Amino acid sequence: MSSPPARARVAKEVAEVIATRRVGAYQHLTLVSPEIAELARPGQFVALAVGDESSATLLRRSFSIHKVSPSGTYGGTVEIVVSAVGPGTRWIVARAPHDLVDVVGPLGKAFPVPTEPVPCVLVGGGYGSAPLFWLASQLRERGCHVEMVLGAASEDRLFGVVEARRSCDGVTVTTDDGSAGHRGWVSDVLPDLIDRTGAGVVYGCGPMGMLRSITDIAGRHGAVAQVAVEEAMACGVGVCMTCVMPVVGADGQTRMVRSCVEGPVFRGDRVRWDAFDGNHARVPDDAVGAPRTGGH
Amino acid sequence: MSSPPARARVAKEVAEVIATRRVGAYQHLTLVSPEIAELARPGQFVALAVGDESSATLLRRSFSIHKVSPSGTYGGTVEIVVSAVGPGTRWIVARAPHDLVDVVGPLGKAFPVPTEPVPCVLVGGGYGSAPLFWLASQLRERGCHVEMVLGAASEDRLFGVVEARRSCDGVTVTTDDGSAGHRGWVSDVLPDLIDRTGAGVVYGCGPMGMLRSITDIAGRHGAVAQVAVEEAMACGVGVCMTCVMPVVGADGQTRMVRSCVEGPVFRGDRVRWDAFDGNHARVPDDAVGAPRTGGH
Amino acid sequence: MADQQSDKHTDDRIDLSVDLGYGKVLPNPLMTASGCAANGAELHRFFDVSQLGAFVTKSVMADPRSGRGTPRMAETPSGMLNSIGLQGPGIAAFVDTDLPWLASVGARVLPSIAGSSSTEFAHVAATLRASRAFAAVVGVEVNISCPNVANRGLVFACDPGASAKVIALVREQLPRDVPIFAKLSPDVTDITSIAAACVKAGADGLTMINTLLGMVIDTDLMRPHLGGITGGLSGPAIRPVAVRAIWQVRQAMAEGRIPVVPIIGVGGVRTGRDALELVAAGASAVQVGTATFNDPTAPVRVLHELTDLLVEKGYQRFSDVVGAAHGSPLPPRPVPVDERSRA
Amino acid sequence: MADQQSDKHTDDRIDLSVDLGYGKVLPNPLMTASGCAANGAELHRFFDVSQLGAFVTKSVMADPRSGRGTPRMAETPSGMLNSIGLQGPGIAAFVDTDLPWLASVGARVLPSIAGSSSTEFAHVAATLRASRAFAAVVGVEVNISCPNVANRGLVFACDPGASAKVIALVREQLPRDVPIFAKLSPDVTDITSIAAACVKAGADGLTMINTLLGMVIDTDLMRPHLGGITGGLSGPAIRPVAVRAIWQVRQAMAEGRIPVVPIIGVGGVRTGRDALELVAAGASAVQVGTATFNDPTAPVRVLHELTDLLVEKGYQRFSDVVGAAHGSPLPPRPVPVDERSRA
Ligand SMILES: Cc1cc2nc3c(=O)[nH]c(=O)nc-3n(C[C@H](O)[C@H](O)[C@H](O)COP(=O)(O)OP(=O)(O)OC[C@H]3O[C@@H](n4cnc5c(N)ncnc54)[C@H](O)[C@@H]3O)c2cc1C
Ligand SMILES: Cc1cc2nc3c(=O)[nH]c(=O)nc-3n(C[C@H](O)[C@H](O)[C@H](O)COP(=O)(O)OP(=O)(O)OC[C@H]3O[C@@H](n4cnc5c(N)ncnc54)[C@H](O)[C@@H]3O)c2cc1C
Ligand SMILES: Cc1cc2nc3c(=O)[nH]c(=O)nc-3n(C[C@H](O)[C@H](O)[C@H](O)COP(=O)(O)O)c2cc1C
Ligand SMILES: Cc1cc2nc3c(=O)[nH]c(=O)nc-3n(C[C@H](O)[C@H](O)[C@H](O)COP(=O)(O)O)c2cc1C
Ligand code: FES
Ligand code: FES
Repeated sequence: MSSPPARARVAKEVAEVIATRRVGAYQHLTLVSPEIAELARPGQFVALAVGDESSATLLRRSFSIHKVSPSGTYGGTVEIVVSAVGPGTRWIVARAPHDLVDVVGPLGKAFPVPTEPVPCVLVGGGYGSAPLFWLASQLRERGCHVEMVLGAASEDRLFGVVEARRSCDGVTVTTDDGSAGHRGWVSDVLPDLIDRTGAGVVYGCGPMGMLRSITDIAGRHGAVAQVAVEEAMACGVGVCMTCVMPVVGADGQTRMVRSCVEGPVFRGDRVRWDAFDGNHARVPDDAVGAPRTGGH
Repeated sequence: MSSPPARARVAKEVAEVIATRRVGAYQHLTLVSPEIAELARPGQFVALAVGDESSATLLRRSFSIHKVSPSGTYGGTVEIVVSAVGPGTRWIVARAPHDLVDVVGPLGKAFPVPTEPVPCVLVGGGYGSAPLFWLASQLRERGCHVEMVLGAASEDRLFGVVEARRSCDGVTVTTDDGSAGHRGWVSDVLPDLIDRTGAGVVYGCGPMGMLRSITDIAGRHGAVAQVAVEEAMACGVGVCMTCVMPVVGADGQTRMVRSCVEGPVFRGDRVRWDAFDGNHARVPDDAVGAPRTGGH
Repeated sequence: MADQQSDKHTDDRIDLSVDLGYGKVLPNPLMTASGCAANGAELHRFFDVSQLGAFVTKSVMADPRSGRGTPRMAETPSGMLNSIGLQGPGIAAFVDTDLPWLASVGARVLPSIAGSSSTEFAHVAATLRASRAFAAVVGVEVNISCPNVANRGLVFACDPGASAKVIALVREQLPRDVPIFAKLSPDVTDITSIAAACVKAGADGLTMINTLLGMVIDTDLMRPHLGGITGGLSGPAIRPVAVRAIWQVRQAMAEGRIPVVPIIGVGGVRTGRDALELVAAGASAVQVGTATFNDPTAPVRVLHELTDLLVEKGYQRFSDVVGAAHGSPLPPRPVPVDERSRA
Repeated sequence: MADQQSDKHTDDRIDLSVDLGYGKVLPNPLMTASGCAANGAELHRFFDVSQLGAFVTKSVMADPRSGRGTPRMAETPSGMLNSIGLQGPGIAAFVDTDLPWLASVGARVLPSIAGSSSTEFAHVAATLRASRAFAAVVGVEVNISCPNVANRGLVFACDPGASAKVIALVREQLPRDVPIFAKLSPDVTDITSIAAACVKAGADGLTMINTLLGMVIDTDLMRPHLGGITGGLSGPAIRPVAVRAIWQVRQAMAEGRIPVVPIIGVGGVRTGRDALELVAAGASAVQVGTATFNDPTAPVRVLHELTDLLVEKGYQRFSDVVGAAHGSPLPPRPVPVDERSRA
């Protein structure tokens, strides 16, 4: 918050839904959103308003950008993959073709891409894989060897296995119940994969617990983890300070930083995983401006 | 409120919209609502919920029942005629066939029908004519001579001219701008009509100002006025006390009575028109329990 | 009466009973909210009002009252304003007609009483007690969120002294085994101090919350929308304020700052989940008000939704959920002397 | 600066200018709400922040603050709860970085300052005054709706004495021609008494309202949803409370109980019509807060909607609409002695 960030361009568009289809447990929506499609990079997200002007649901819902097509028959499109978990996402998955949705984006920082062609492993949990295929293509364009791990509770909660095979050099699938691929967690297969490919970077997107374990494993196996987090966000554009997480800065100091503008992608080893407990994050005692005893 | 009313049956149904069409400035909707269709009588109304569970619009919107068909291909139907004036009515007119709406009804008291076959004049202002055609048929079945006056600001705000010609013995149309029928107000043509037909009852439904002048004219020309009022209603079922109006009871005393259960049809000469000023109604000083100076 | 009925309308999957004190046990915690359900007959067309834990009637005063002019309501985002002005038939008509009718259909009744002075409250309570249908009364709600004429119309519930005086006088008029509930206003700087004053003056429980003072301007006419200028804000919009008020008072009880008494929660409940929020914050019973205008079956629907939710969560007794969000249980409720002597 | 800019971003159909006092004239009445717009750079990606009458920054305290743990927000019907805990960079970083940036893009700034003690407020005001970008400051908003450590964390704005002390100290630190606005909490029994105390202590205006204290229970986890347990309720849900508070204070001014000063309205504004409600109740300027989270262009959109609405209604001067719902105009505002002497 101290230094005004560089002015990255961002758009607000009323987008037409031109396609929506069920994919396993998820809904895959294609929105006509030319400006956002033009500006976005992998790892960024969009925020959709829920309901109309008279809706009791004021806050936007955030979704990773799965894919953009900067031009096409309808103008540029943006695709998202939505898991209906509550009223907001249920409203979004209920949109029919030609319905309009209000979209703001692209938001947040993209996945940093290595300057050298180092091997990379991409790990997606559930719909967390959505932004990774696009990232995989960009990495391979730069000459990186790219392997992907897709994990989920069960087969219907895997997203993009076919697309993964198309866009990566190797794909490993895990499910908790063994309904597809290896029975178990992504963390069971990740160590070997890093070692085998000599990966320099592990990219992760999925539940917090998974991101934490990816970070641990990457660290132990000599790779850098870049993880895209999900924090509850009221604004998505950096003005409300609700989406903060304790993250260590370049100066070694922990601050509560906004995951919507300084994230959602963070270097895994910078995140203070020790402060998390379920969906609650404490302010670590050594954080800048942390409450002092008897103080605020 | 003092004595519990007789327990008239009322239903709450989730009704499918099976037809919706534009009629001049209005939208005419047909709802599958078998229970309400079975119970309703002319002059009663239904109350529709607006939006879904997450809607910020909590209160129902009331509409006169235009017509019921107690049985049919789809089961009994209820028809209403809606003028889109605000967010609630805009939502309702935007419903497409097969959409569901939550309906409560039939509510309120029906138009009282004379036991003798006396001539009647029915006066409808704008969509206020909606409940009158059904009433006209019932009156004619009882041998009454029925004439109707339809008035509106302009031709597109008239409702049911063709239907009126079918269901009545005579029809007079007035518009403020002369775009159809006589240029002027219903009050211009009403006195002659009462005198000519020897009407014993004048039924009215429309804006408050019109109902007041119908009452005055009927009184001066020896007829009883039965008018259906529109007051802002929070519940429509008699539990909130928001829809009250000052009305003189059988005992000659004025009380603030609930127009949703003791109305919407009142004998015109019982309504304390002197207490109204636009959409505000004062409590007359002589009303039962009126605030005393220095008191409540 | 409450006792005879306490096995009816319960659920065999879970014990929903609620103890209001003095042996008044309700079969379940759901109630109507005063002024949002009239006096029973209207809602009885939609559901059997004896299915509710208790039926709370519209606040009644000594004499018949016309209430205020119209408009009396304005719709607001996820809520509404009302300014009814306590229209009602007066306590004589209430005990003659409304209460016997409620008794006749087997409802357990929590009459809500109001007054413009503490003596009016006392008179209303005394008349109520003398009613031939008094056996249907499981408790009395004292609506102290109404204007005190003696104090420039300041509502009683904004002042601990005025609140305590009303409660003490009402307490005197009613049999000791009829619990009285002080209904508090959220429009105060510190609701725990008002709660404490009421309990100390003899309130056997607290109902929270009444409406928030609000206002809507009609921007077409450029004047206040309501005939009464200001009005009471209710509905889901205010639920977070209700939850907070209940939480704070329950917390004060846990800390020993207020004697432990049951809290009846009210404010913005529309679903079983909403009711559970109030219960987890500390409410032993829940009233459904404005949501009834949206859905006349709301009070029973919420009861069924709440029951299903609790069963799904594996609870066996409703009483285990009361205040559960505080983590720690409350100190035991001391048994009043006269209750012990009756045992 | 304000004067130079007052002809920019106005509308040639209507005079939208707002006089905050001491020659600080804003080109229009629309503002951001503190804490709902950060310090400008983020929203400047969506619209030119100098188009607003003024930009209100996030409340800043003496030192950097981490704020509270998460979750920091909960969605509620037509609103939300937040418990940020005044996270911020501290006043030194603010005057070094944020204020100069706002000045550089031509914004008129109404910095919001906060403190845990009255001396902290004074220190923050003094540091602000010393800023090289102080010329961009058209006034200072004093957020007294924050906890007073000296008084068991009771918020200053709940106590007239504590409020007055903060205002008097801040007033001393700032040049006489920089108006200060006391931002009031609605969580009080009588907001007019706090308003009166602030104005008497030297506030040149009032901002109303801050959030209402509220709470949400997470019914899955059966514990308070927010890391900070309670939070501030904001959004359209609370608009009727804001309108009422503005109305009451304006009424008290009309009756001579509070000296006449401008009111900045805030609370639940989402559309131009909503803004007009606050203005008609008595607000000379309007802030848009939570609605910005729904629509990052909301502050300028509301400005355009309000302008169109006023033009449609035939108004030629915005100032004619202020308080219009009261019918009668306010008594003339006395010109302060030092203002007259400057003329
Ligand atoms: C950067 C980012 C990217 C995301 N990408 C995707 C995606 O690609 N696909 C997808 O299905 N979901 C994604 N999510 C999660 C999605 O935003 C939530 O599932 C959604 O907000 C839940 O809204 P709801 O109304 O259905 O649920 P509710 O639980 O009713 O929501 C209540 C409130 O909590 C917030 N909330 C609840 N769960 C989450 C969550 N997991 N993350 C953030 N806020 C939450 C909501 O925004 C809302 O404000 C992403 C979240 C973030 C922050
Ligand atoms: C007994 C009865 C019968 C009615 N019959 C019809 C009909 O057949 N066709 C038709 O088009 N309209 C009818 N109305 C009017 C209709 O209910 C209102 O136009 C509608 O409620 C406006 O809702 P809104 O959200 O569109 O407007 P808004 O003005 O935004 O409504 C705001 C609030 O004011 C109330 N309100 C506004 N105007 C009226 C009004 N005229 N009467 C009652 N409440 C109002 C609304 O219910 C809502 O609570 C009837 C009203 C009543 C009471
Ligand atoms: C139209 C209306 C009338 C009310 N009348 C009374 C009343 O007479 N006595 C009372 O104690 N509360 C009264 N209330 C307040 C409710 O009982 C309840 O405390 C409040 O509305 C909050 O609950 P809700 O959000 O579920 O409506 C009234 C509320 C409404 C909306
Ligand atoms: C996330 C958030 C943070 C806020 N931070 C502050 C703050 O730092 N200082 C302050 O005076 N008000 C703060 N507020 C209150 C707003 O400025 C405003 O008074 C309140 O939200 C009501 O307006 P609204 O309904 O338009 O949001 C904050 C509100 C929100 C929602
Ligand atoms: S979501 Fe508002 S600052 Fe990140
Ligand atoms: S609308 Fe509620 S009593 Fe008539």
